Amino acid sequence: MTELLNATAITKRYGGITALSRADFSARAGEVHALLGENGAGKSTFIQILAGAVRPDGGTVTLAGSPYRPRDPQEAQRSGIAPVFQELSLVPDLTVEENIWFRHEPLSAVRTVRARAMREATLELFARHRFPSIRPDQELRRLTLAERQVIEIAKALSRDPKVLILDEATSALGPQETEWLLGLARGLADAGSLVIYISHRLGEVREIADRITVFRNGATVAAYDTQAVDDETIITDMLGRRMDRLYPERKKTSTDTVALGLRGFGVDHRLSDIDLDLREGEVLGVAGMQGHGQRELFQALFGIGGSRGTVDVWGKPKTIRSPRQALTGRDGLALVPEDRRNHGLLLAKSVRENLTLSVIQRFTRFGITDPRREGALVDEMIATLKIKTGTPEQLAGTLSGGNQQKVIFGKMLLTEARILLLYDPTRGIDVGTKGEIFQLMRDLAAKGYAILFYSSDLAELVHVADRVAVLRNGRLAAILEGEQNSERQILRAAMLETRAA
Amino acid sequence: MTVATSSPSELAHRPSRAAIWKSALLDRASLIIPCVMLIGLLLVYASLRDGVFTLDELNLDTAAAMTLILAATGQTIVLLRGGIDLSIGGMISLGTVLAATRFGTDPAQAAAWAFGIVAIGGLVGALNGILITALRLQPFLVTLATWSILSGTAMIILPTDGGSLPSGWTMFGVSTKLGLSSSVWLLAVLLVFWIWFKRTRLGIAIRATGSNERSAFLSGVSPIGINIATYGLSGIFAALAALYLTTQTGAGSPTIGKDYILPSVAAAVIGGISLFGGRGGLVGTIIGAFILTIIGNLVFVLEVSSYWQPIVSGIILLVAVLASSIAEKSARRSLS
Amino acid sequence: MNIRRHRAILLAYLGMIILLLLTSVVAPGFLSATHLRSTAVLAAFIGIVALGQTFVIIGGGIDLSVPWVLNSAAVLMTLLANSQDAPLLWIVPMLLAAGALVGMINGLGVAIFGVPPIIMTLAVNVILQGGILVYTGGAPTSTAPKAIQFLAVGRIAGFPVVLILWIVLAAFATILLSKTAFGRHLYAVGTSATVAEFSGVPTLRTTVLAYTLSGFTAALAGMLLTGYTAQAYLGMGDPYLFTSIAAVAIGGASILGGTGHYIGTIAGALVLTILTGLLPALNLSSGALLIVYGVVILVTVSLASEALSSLFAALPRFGRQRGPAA
Amino acid sequence: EGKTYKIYLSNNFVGNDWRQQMLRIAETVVKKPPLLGRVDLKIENVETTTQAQINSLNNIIRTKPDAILVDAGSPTALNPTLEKACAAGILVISFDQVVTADCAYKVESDWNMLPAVQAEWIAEKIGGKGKVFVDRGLAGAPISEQLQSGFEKVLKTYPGIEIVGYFNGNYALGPEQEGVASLLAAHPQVDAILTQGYGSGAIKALQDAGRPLVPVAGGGYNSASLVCAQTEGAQCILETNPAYLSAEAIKLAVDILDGKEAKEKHIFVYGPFQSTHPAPSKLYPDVKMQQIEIGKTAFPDLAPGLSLPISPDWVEITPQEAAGT
Ligand SMILES: Nc1ncnc2c1ncn2[C@@H]1O[C@H](COP(=O)(O)OP(=O)(O)OP(=O)(O)O)[C@@H](O)[C@H]1O
Ligand SMILES: Nc1ncnc2c1ncn2[C@@H]1O[C@H](COP(=O)(O)OP(=O)(O)OP(=O)(O)O)[C@@H](O)[C@H]1O
Ligand SMILES: [Mg+2]
Ligand SMILES: [Mg+2]
Repeated sequence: MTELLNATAITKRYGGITALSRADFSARAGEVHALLGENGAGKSTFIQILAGAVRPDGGTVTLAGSPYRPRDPQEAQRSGIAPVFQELSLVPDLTVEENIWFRHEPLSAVRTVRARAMREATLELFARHRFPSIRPDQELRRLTLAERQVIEIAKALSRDPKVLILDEATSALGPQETEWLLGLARGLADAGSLVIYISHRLGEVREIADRITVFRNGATVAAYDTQAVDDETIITDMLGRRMDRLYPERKKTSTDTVALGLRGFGVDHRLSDIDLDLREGEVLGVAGMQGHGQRELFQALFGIGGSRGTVDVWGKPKTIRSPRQALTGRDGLALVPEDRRNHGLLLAKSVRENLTLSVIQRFTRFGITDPRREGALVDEMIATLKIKTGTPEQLAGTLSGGNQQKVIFGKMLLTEARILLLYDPTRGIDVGTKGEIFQLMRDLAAKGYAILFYSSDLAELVHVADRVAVLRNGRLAAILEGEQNSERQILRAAMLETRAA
Repeated sequence: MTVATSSPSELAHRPSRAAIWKSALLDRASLIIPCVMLIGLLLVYASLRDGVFTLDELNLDTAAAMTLILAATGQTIVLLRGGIDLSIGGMISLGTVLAATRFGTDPAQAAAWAFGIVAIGGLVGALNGILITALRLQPFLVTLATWSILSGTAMIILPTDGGSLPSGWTMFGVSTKLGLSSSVWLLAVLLVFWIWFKRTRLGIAIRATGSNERSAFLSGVSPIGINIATYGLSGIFAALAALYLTTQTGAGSPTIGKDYILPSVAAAVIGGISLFGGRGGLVGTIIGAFILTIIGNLVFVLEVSSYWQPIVSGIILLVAVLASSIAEKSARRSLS
Repeated sequence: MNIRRHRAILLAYLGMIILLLLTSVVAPGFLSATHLRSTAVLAAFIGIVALGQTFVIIGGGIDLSVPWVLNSAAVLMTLLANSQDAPLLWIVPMLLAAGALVGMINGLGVAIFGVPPIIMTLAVNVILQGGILVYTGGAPTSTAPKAIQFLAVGRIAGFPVVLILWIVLAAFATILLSKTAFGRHLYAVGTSATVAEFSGVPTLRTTVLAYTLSGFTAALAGMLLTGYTAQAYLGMGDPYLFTSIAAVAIGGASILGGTGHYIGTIAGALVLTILTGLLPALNLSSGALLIVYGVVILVTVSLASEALSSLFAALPRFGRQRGPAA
Repeated sequence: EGKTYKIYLSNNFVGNDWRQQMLRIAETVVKKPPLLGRVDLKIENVETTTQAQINSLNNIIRTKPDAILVDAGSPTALNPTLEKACAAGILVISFDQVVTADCAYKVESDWNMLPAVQAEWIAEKIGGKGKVFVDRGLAGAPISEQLQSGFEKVLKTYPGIEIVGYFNGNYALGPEQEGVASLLAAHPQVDAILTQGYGSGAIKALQDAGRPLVPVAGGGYNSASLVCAQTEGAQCILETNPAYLSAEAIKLAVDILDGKEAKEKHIFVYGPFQSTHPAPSKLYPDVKMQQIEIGKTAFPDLAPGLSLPISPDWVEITPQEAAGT
């Protein structure tokens, strides 16, 4: 079988930062080809080059034997390459269907969009690929991140691509949707397309990929058949070092002190009657199918949107109507939000400004900020989380996806709040750092922090959380502990009634 | 609906009908609210003056608002793109002086120049678009500069108000068909244009680029192309506004254009268009322009003493916008 | 100093220097100490109005009420003081507070009720204009008190008093923007109000404070300007609307918020003042003047544009091998 | 007859002292004989835009008043609207900034005579030779054009006089002062300054730059007169555009409505010049020129923005009434 896509010695620099240095990549039609590498390795940059969004400084690409040098994304689309971008390429003010068919809408004789045809095409596309049902006529801004992710996939598929690129397309998806996407990718490959698959979830990669290419520091370090290689080798190639274990040892560190007590907590019709105690020293997992109230729980606890019921924080009743009321130093609550680009990061501001935005008073004396103290905090956090940034002054928006997530995590840690609301904190983070973050969570718990932890990856909940609270239709369906805390049990509790309903 | 075994469950549980309605209303709040505002103003106005709900009133008010509406149409397109166009001030002035000095008495010559003026508007706008993209300058600065350059050109052609237009030309606004003045018909044409335009690929791309520039680019929108089209259209509508204006004034003026810069933005913003791009449409802008015009009528029939006139019009504007902002805010809160 | 962050500001100054050199070619007298001094004094008035405008724009808003806050303060000051110096002791603080209050009302309308800044401040501007006409009956007022005239045109050891005032204010603004929590919050709110809110930034207070400051500086500028012309007159604030916004924009700020600095605005104020000073010396017709004005603005700000400065950045790499396109 | 007429005054701009005084005089004069009880006066101000004035005039026309007086934002742009008013049988009188519509009466100052007399006075004062600055007024404004070309026409007849610089005074003190200051920096030598605004701004600019005072032409405002009277060595000629043009327009309207035929459709109102050094004009031998003098033409106790003279000869308006204090 001949190679469909062949890239050699691709180089891309951003000022002083080298994103890619002579990276090679080759893939065949009809395969799922995984592209792996730690955060900032250059995967997304490579994808953007293929997508025509970025022009390389050097190197050559051939597509089906002929030179391929897209001048802009449009040209890439015409060549049959459809990317699902890590940062998504959706427009908040267009509807779902307008987003999917953007730039290739069905046109009438007077060159206007045929709404009926577009609706039919959307439903047909959804049905053909068994998409989760999402109303095609809503504005995209009303969708959750997971829903947006799905629409981005639909958008790519709408072009019937020869090459489908999935850049961390599963990072915001729950187990079921992930399963669906893997099936979909497999199906496309079997039908003769090339699927380039980027993910930090090795399990998925193993399940689906035929071959794997690994990038490190912008260069290709390895390429192999999935069958012929074990996880340890892949991880070592990615990180450039060995990693002992992903999940930390779980020691019971929780005390009897209730850090966060909820009674009759609810958010309009989406969440109700939640009674829950989060203890000091505990990592309490939250699970559930997408859209069953997890994000409402986290946001409402942080003072976003209204809520009802009582909230006790460290034994005292507390009203939280805004993030400002939540973030009250060591006694407060801090959140890693779901939507990092719209809620978590000032993309146009530096890493430093982002990290310290919530804690300016920590380095302010007599009303004047002290750059040295700020610098110390920032440097420490960059080192702790291994944030890959040229300097602390690099704009957050130019960091790799995983490193953006690390900045948000660091920003939350700096608040010193001892109740942490972690909504999918490891989304898009590479295995190496993931392990470190889990370790950090356990260490913090041991220090008396209380952590509420949602993850779209059930394995993380099972291995890191002490207990897991499962939500179903906005209600608490079960609290699983010990033996009960397994992926199977979580899924059972989360879905049992959904089927019936 | 087909439920296949490998299809994931629905991402979210189904919203109720009421919730769907509510979100549909909310999506249109920025249009509904100015509508309510306008209706409220009209009711107050009608209680103070006879014959408000007649064709005559419609004809008069449309003529009064039409130049602003045309200017604001271009501005709307630019605002949807997330930009701003101050140069319409210069283009309107230039358009009126060209018309007043070049039309002559020969209808053919006048028609040729009318097309010429529209073409100049498009070219100047396209130039704005090119400068903004190529120099990566803020639209505010580029169009501030071209506003000045166009005004200067207008002033060289005609140093002060004057010139003349063919007598048939100034009859345009007065002539009626089926009881409706040609201004009303023009408005109808404009609405038809908009219904068409907003559903073209270009119309969608302009809105999308204003909503999220990066996403639009990744989806295949050409940055320079979109700017040329956006500002070009704005220039064309400024030229049309100039031509319409001359039917009302029968003369050229090298300074008259600046009167439409801020009001064109205000009309659009009242009509629900965000300066940050992406949201709103021409219908809102037209309503905004009528609101501004009706406020003038209202202050007239209120017969307030002359010094109080600006205060009263300011307060009416503020109260109307405040009421709508509060309504929209509480609607949003009740939803999420 | 971080070159990348401040490139726009540096280039605004570069533009200013180029303009000064150009000026000296056209009219050598322009580089005389006397004229530089009077240019700086005129720039000070724009600079002070644009100070508040800078804060508002960085925070993602815009203040169109500047003209009549300025004019009201000027008219009320001369009316109440009646050419006497003594009453200024209470009049000046009172009017500054009143200006700040108007700004605060703007800010509250924008931040609490979500009124678009353009409409809020436009309406307040019109209401103030009417209010002043009603209150004074449109009556012309007395000459400015001597003390105010001293502030505006007086000199201490040959150095204009108003410049000292400007320098103090500029230092204050710079510290506020660069060195305080308020400054950080303002940039955050201007970049993304949602992210700022999620980060615990007091978005409401921050926005209101920016507008308050703008009301304050507009009132201050109004009184100083009265000292300069020795009397208040209706319409004296009008030229300061677009000028203040343009100064901020030329100084490198985006009018959509989140970027910019007062240091840049200072250059913007100087560019505009030098330009309006230079143009009459060219002896052009009114029309030609407007054309030259537009072209010079375009050329000057182009210097500050990223496009040209990235060309700069690429210069040392010209020798190397180019990408696949080459 | 004694009938009361409904008269609208449409004014496009309220933002300067002159317009304010004009409006106050209109309001005052209808409360005094001979107009007492004859006029139901309604004033409609609009904010500067021509469009707003057109809209406002349309509203006025719909109420079918007896007469419309208009201080216009544009000499031509209101014509179609005003012609509509005439056609509806409404008497239209434009004053101050007049319109070109044929059917409208016009009441204004003589903008040919005013600049000519000032330029002649200046030229004679500097002995027919020297360098002068000329104010271009407000870019695009019709009166600015007339004043500028009026200055130039007379100055051209003196071969020794050279116009070395133009500035835009915008009829406001600040811009006048700034404009002259800039020109002074560029020109080491200047012998006279012709402004369209106050003149006092030019004097202040000369003083600030440490230059000797030169003859200055300006407008007849109390402040200008005061500066000329109180400044040692000042040489001024101030023209008058009387703010009581509104009163003249009202009186004309009542007279015409009463059935008195107006002698002409285009009526000029003349006010006296004021000067520190009055001199007869050869071009217009009939003009009156008053000596600038504290208490006669300049009043330290009155508002600086007051336009002089205050009253027409057929009615007595006090300075307090004119100043609104
Ligand atoms: N516009 C830019 N300016 C500066 N640096 C950039 C820019 N875009 C990317 N980079 C840098 O290039 C490097 C590679 O980024 P890239 O996004 O390709 O990583 P990645 O492999 O996709 O990582 P992740 O797994 O975290 O998504 C990073 O160090 C990033 O900071
Ligand atoms: N599906 C949803 N359910 C509940 N709240 C949502 C949903 N989608 C968005 N939101 C909330 O609505 C608010 C507005 O979101 P949106 O993304 O429209 O922001 P925006 O201000 O328009 O951003 P931008 O200016 O970048 O377009 C945010 O606070 C967001 O959290
Ligand atoms: Mg990536
Ligand atoms: Mg938006």
